[in-house]
Amino acid sequence: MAELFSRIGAETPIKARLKVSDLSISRGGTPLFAGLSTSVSNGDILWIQGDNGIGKTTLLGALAGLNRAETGTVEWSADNQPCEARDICAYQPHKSYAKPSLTAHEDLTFWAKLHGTLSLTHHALEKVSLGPKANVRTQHLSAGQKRRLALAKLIISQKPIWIMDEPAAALDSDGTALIDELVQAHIARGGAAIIASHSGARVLSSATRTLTLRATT
Amino acid sequence: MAELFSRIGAETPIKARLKVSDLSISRGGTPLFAGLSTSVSNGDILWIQGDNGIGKTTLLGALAGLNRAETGTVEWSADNQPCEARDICAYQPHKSYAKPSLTAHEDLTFWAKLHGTLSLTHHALEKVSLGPKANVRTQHLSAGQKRRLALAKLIISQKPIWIMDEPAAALDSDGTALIDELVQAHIARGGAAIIASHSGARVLSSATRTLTLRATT
Amino acid sequence: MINYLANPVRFLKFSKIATPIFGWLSLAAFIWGLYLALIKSPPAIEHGQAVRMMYVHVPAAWCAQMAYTALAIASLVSFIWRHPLADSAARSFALPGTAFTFLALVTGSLWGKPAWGTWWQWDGRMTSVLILLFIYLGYLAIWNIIPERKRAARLASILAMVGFINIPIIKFSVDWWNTLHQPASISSPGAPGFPPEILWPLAIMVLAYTFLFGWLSLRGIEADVVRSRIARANTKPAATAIIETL
Amino acid sequence: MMRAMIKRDLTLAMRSGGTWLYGLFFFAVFIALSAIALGGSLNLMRPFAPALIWLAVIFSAMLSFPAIFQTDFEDGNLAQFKLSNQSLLSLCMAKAISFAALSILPLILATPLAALVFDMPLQNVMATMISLCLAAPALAIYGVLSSAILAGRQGGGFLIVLITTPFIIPLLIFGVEAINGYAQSALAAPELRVLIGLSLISIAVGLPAASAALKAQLE
Amino acid sequence: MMRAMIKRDLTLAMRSGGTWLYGLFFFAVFIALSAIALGGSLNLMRPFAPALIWLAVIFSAMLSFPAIFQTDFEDGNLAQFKLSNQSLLSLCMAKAISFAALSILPLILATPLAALVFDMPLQNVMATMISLCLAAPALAIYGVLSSAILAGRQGGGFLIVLITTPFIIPLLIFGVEAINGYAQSALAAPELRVLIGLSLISIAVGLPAASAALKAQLE
Ligand code: HEM
Ligand SMILES: Nc1ncnc2c1ncn2[C@@H]1O[C@H](COP(=O)(O)OP(=O)(O)OP(=O)(O)O)[C@@H](O)[C@H]1O
Ligand SMILES: Nc1ncnc2c1ncn2[C@@H]1O[C@H](COP(=O)(O)OP(=O)(O)OP(=O)(O)O)[C@@H](O)[C@H]1O
Ligand SMILES: [Mg+2]
Ligand SMILES: [Mg+2]
Repeated sequence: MAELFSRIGAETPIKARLKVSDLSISRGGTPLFAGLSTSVSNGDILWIQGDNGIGKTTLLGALAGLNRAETGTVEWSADNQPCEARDICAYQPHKSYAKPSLTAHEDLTFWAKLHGTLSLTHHALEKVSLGPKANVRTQHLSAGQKRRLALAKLIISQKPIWIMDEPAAALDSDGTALIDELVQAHIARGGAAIIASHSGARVLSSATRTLTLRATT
Repeated sequence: MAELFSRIGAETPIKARLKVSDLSISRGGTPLFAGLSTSVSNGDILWIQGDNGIGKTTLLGALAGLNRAETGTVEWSADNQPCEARDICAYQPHKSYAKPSLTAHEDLTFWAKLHGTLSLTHHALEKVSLGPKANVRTQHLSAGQKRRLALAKLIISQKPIWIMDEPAAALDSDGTALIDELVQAHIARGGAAIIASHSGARVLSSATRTLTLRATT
Repeated sequence: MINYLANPVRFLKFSKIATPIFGWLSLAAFIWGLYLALIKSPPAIEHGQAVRMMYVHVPAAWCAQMAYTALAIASLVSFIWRHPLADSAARSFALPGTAFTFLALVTGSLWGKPAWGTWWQWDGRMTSVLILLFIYLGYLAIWNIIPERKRAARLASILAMVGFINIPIIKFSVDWWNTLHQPASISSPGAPGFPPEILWPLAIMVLAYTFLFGWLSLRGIEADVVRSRIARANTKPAATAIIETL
Repeated sequence: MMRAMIKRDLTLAMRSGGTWLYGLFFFAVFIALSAIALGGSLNLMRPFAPALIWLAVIFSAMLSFPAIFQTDFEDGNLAQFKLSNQSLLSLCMAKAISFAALSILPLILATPLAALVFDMPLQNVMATMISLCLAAPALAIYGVLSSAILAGRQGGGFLIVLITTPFIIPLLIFGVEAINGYAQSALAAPELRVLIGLSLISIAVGLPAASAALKAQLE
Repeated sequence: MMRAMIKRDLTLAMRSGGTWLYGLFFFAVFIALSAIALGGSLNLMRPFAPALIWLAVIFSAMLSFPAIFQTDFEDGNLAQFKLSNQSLLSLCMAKAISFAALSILPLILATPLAALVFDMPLQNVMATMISLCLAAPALAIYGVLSSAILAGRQGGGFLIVLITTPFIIPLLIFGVEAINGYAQSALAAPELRVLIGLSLISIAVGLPAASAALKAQLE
């Protein structure tokens, strides 16, 4: 495990902080939520809970800088300097984003090149048990294998804040255990994680904060 | 609930039977499984278990008549007459198959028309708690809402054998309870279900049979 | 002035007064202009009665270009300052602009039949107006195809700005490529020009079109502002967030 | 249940923000670009006008071909269709009808406008429209067939152009010739009869072939 | 990291079972169909040959435009790209380069073959190829820009044709005129210089606009 996070581990970890103030986002004319404020920094695990369609995915998108806030702000900072989402956040969306005609290894390598972490690809692939499938095109991977590939991309991103949407969906019990392990190791090395999930995976019981979106009646 | 399954309930239930003999399917040159035989008929719940990538989805595809068997056969029969998969099977794939620019109601209505069960659409939509979202385009539905819409399509199909791939993924706890309820009611009315799932939903504990695919070592 | 109006509330106040003024001015100018054009002014020597088409055609062609310029400026403002009112303005300029372009094409070809014997010529000026119509249609199509308002505004404004750079290029290349159409006899200095009994009604018709453009755009902006108000009116959030620290 | 299918396709088209009209834009753009490329002289282009209009219709239609089954295949609707109790043949027929209504009919209606910019004589305009109408069923069915064969291949778009070309060449030849034929013998022109024949053949052969191709796609 | 992006796009193209070559097929089909529609007489068509070749290149390129960002947008790769530490400008540049290499270069190389079909004099073939080469950067960048604006819209394909047409018309006019210009003053022809100018403008304006459009898509 140690090698994987060596870059965060070896250097003094970046002091990453994500601060949400008074955030509201609406869809289809009605605000999904309003006046939401919270913050996440090194060592935090924020578990976002809530029923289907309550707005978890939308919120995660805003935290990752992919949706613009309607009112309120989302601010990112690294070592107390304001920065952009992409400097500190990695986002695992609900849908896997692998190129169908690339092999698992090629797809991962591409992202590793962009993140400058080429040396980690092999480890990451083994870590998520896709070693034997490295040369299979991602279009042929099973649902769970695709999710594992997305996990590997989280690893190679080497970003301090992981934003994960429903990471346990379609994974078997080994897979859920793997998420636990990865997140724990990430936190141990000074990372933080924001996880939207229905299933209370084990890692979530060690969440430092929960954010529950509950329908107003 | 009673209205929903009235057609199966009112008529004497079709004696549906799905028989698998000596089935093998391979992918990428290696057989996923070989010599598989089993059968499913009214009142059965078959729970298919197995690790990621072991071949559950592939097997379900074959049972629904969407993948051709390599060796061995899959036979479907209704009232002891051989028939085609489409006469007795409804298939809920892993990916939801809603048309992005139709509203939830329109999308469901289309399938109800094809199945001749137009009168059930409203009930089905309410049943899966999509009533308030009936006029939202399916592209704007959340991940869980899309899965619920797929469940509604299962209801309106009025087919005796339900084949479900990972139905609980992305659903909240209400959603999992809903699956339990729907499947139990379906069985009570003489239906059968084949479910591939990692999470042991409550309904699965009442499964009459489990089929576990385990990696050969 | 623009800064003052940038607030939607103040804008609505302003437009409540300004819109009817534009409307009535336009109507008055149309009545006067059409009277001069159709009844008072003499038929031209070469074109006969068909010259009366000019009073509808030339102002339409000018306003089409003016509307595009306004559209491009509003787009620039919207792109840089992300001001919602600028979005509304840009969007509201586009529809009348398209209509004027279309009108210029239709009146031009109605005039072409008596003047040149064909409805259409692949001549530089006419082709470039056709292309202007394509640009407008593309712009409107983007608004139409993208449901998220802010995104649509941004993407449309990019297209409008790049399209504006493109306009001199098109004009230059197409003018140079094939010329048949009347050279600019009013707009270019030192050109022979028209006699005053043609020039006057033309000028009034231009005014009428300009006021019409102002009226249509103001109404468009008003409707758009009100529409986005209604969209924001329902403010009770669907969910409340409960944050617990463990 | 063809009705339900056609209704759904029409609704989808209306919902798409006017996308179905863009075939018409392509038609206009094609005419404009070819006129510009050929130099813009009406006298030079007049003899080619019907040919250019035919080309514009054919390319515009061809480029809509891939869409016929592509999205239904990708989002899993086609698989569900196979599992419903409906015949694939009626699915293909429904698709051909909605394609003809949405993607060919507007082009035929726009022909007079196109004729205007080439200054075509009225008789030729009539002839062009009639020949296009008679060829429309064949065009739609070739589209359904090729889209069924290539559903789900990425980049199927260009390939579709390639595989439908041989079928479309006869339509094009007789369609363009029909304009001369019509000038001589009006509706009795033999070229028009050939077009009718081609459309009938395509119904008899093309539709069953398309439904067989779909079936093959799904197993 | 433009290298990685270009490499990935080239690999994807090679993996797609030759889809990238279909642009070439379309080019061939276009030439063939227009020759058939225009009646097939060489003497009649020879003066139009460069125009037809230009049209074939432009349509073939235009039809590949939507693909530039479409799949990357749909499968979420573009969002991930935004979250990587790479600039969207260099992404656009990489896309323009791989588009030029995969979708325009083969067409330019195929020009002599098309010229053969029309029995064009050698000098005109040279002139056509040179004018196409000079216009290629502009063509690629307009493609990137329009695809960035329309990424993720269904039916974007036809609409792209509409919104790029105004940009492409000057290229077409000067490109076709350049063939005469070249006959008179070879490489010194003013039309060729205009083409270079248009390409430079498109680099200066089109690329930043495309990256702004992508940014807008992702927020
Ligand atoms: C569809 C066809 C036509 C189009 C698109 C068209 C377009 C235009 C445009 C854009 C202008 C404004 C030029 C400027 O900026 O100064 C204009 C002006 C004018 N057009 Fe047309 N035109 C068409 C047909 C005709 C015809 C058939 C005639 C008569 C023979 C004509 C006569 C004029 C005149 C006299 C002017 C005023 C020129 C000046 O003083 O600037 N046009 N037209
Ligand atoms: N145009 C629209 N009109 C009405 N409702 C809309 C529109 N667009 C989005 N919505 C609603 O906004 C919500 C988006 O929720 P989001 O995807 O963030 O949910 P989620 O909490 O991630 O749910 P899940 O657990 O199912 O993934 C949904 O309820 C959806 O129906
Ligand atoms: N072309 C190929 N080459 C190698 N392996 C392949 C190929 N195509 C498919 N496979 C393998 O076949 C298996 C298909 O499994 P399937 O999708 O049925 O799994 P599953 O049991 O449904 O898994 P999950 O729980 O993840 O959904 C995967 O392991 C996949 O890697
Ligand atoms: Mg979600
Ligand atoms: Mg599976």
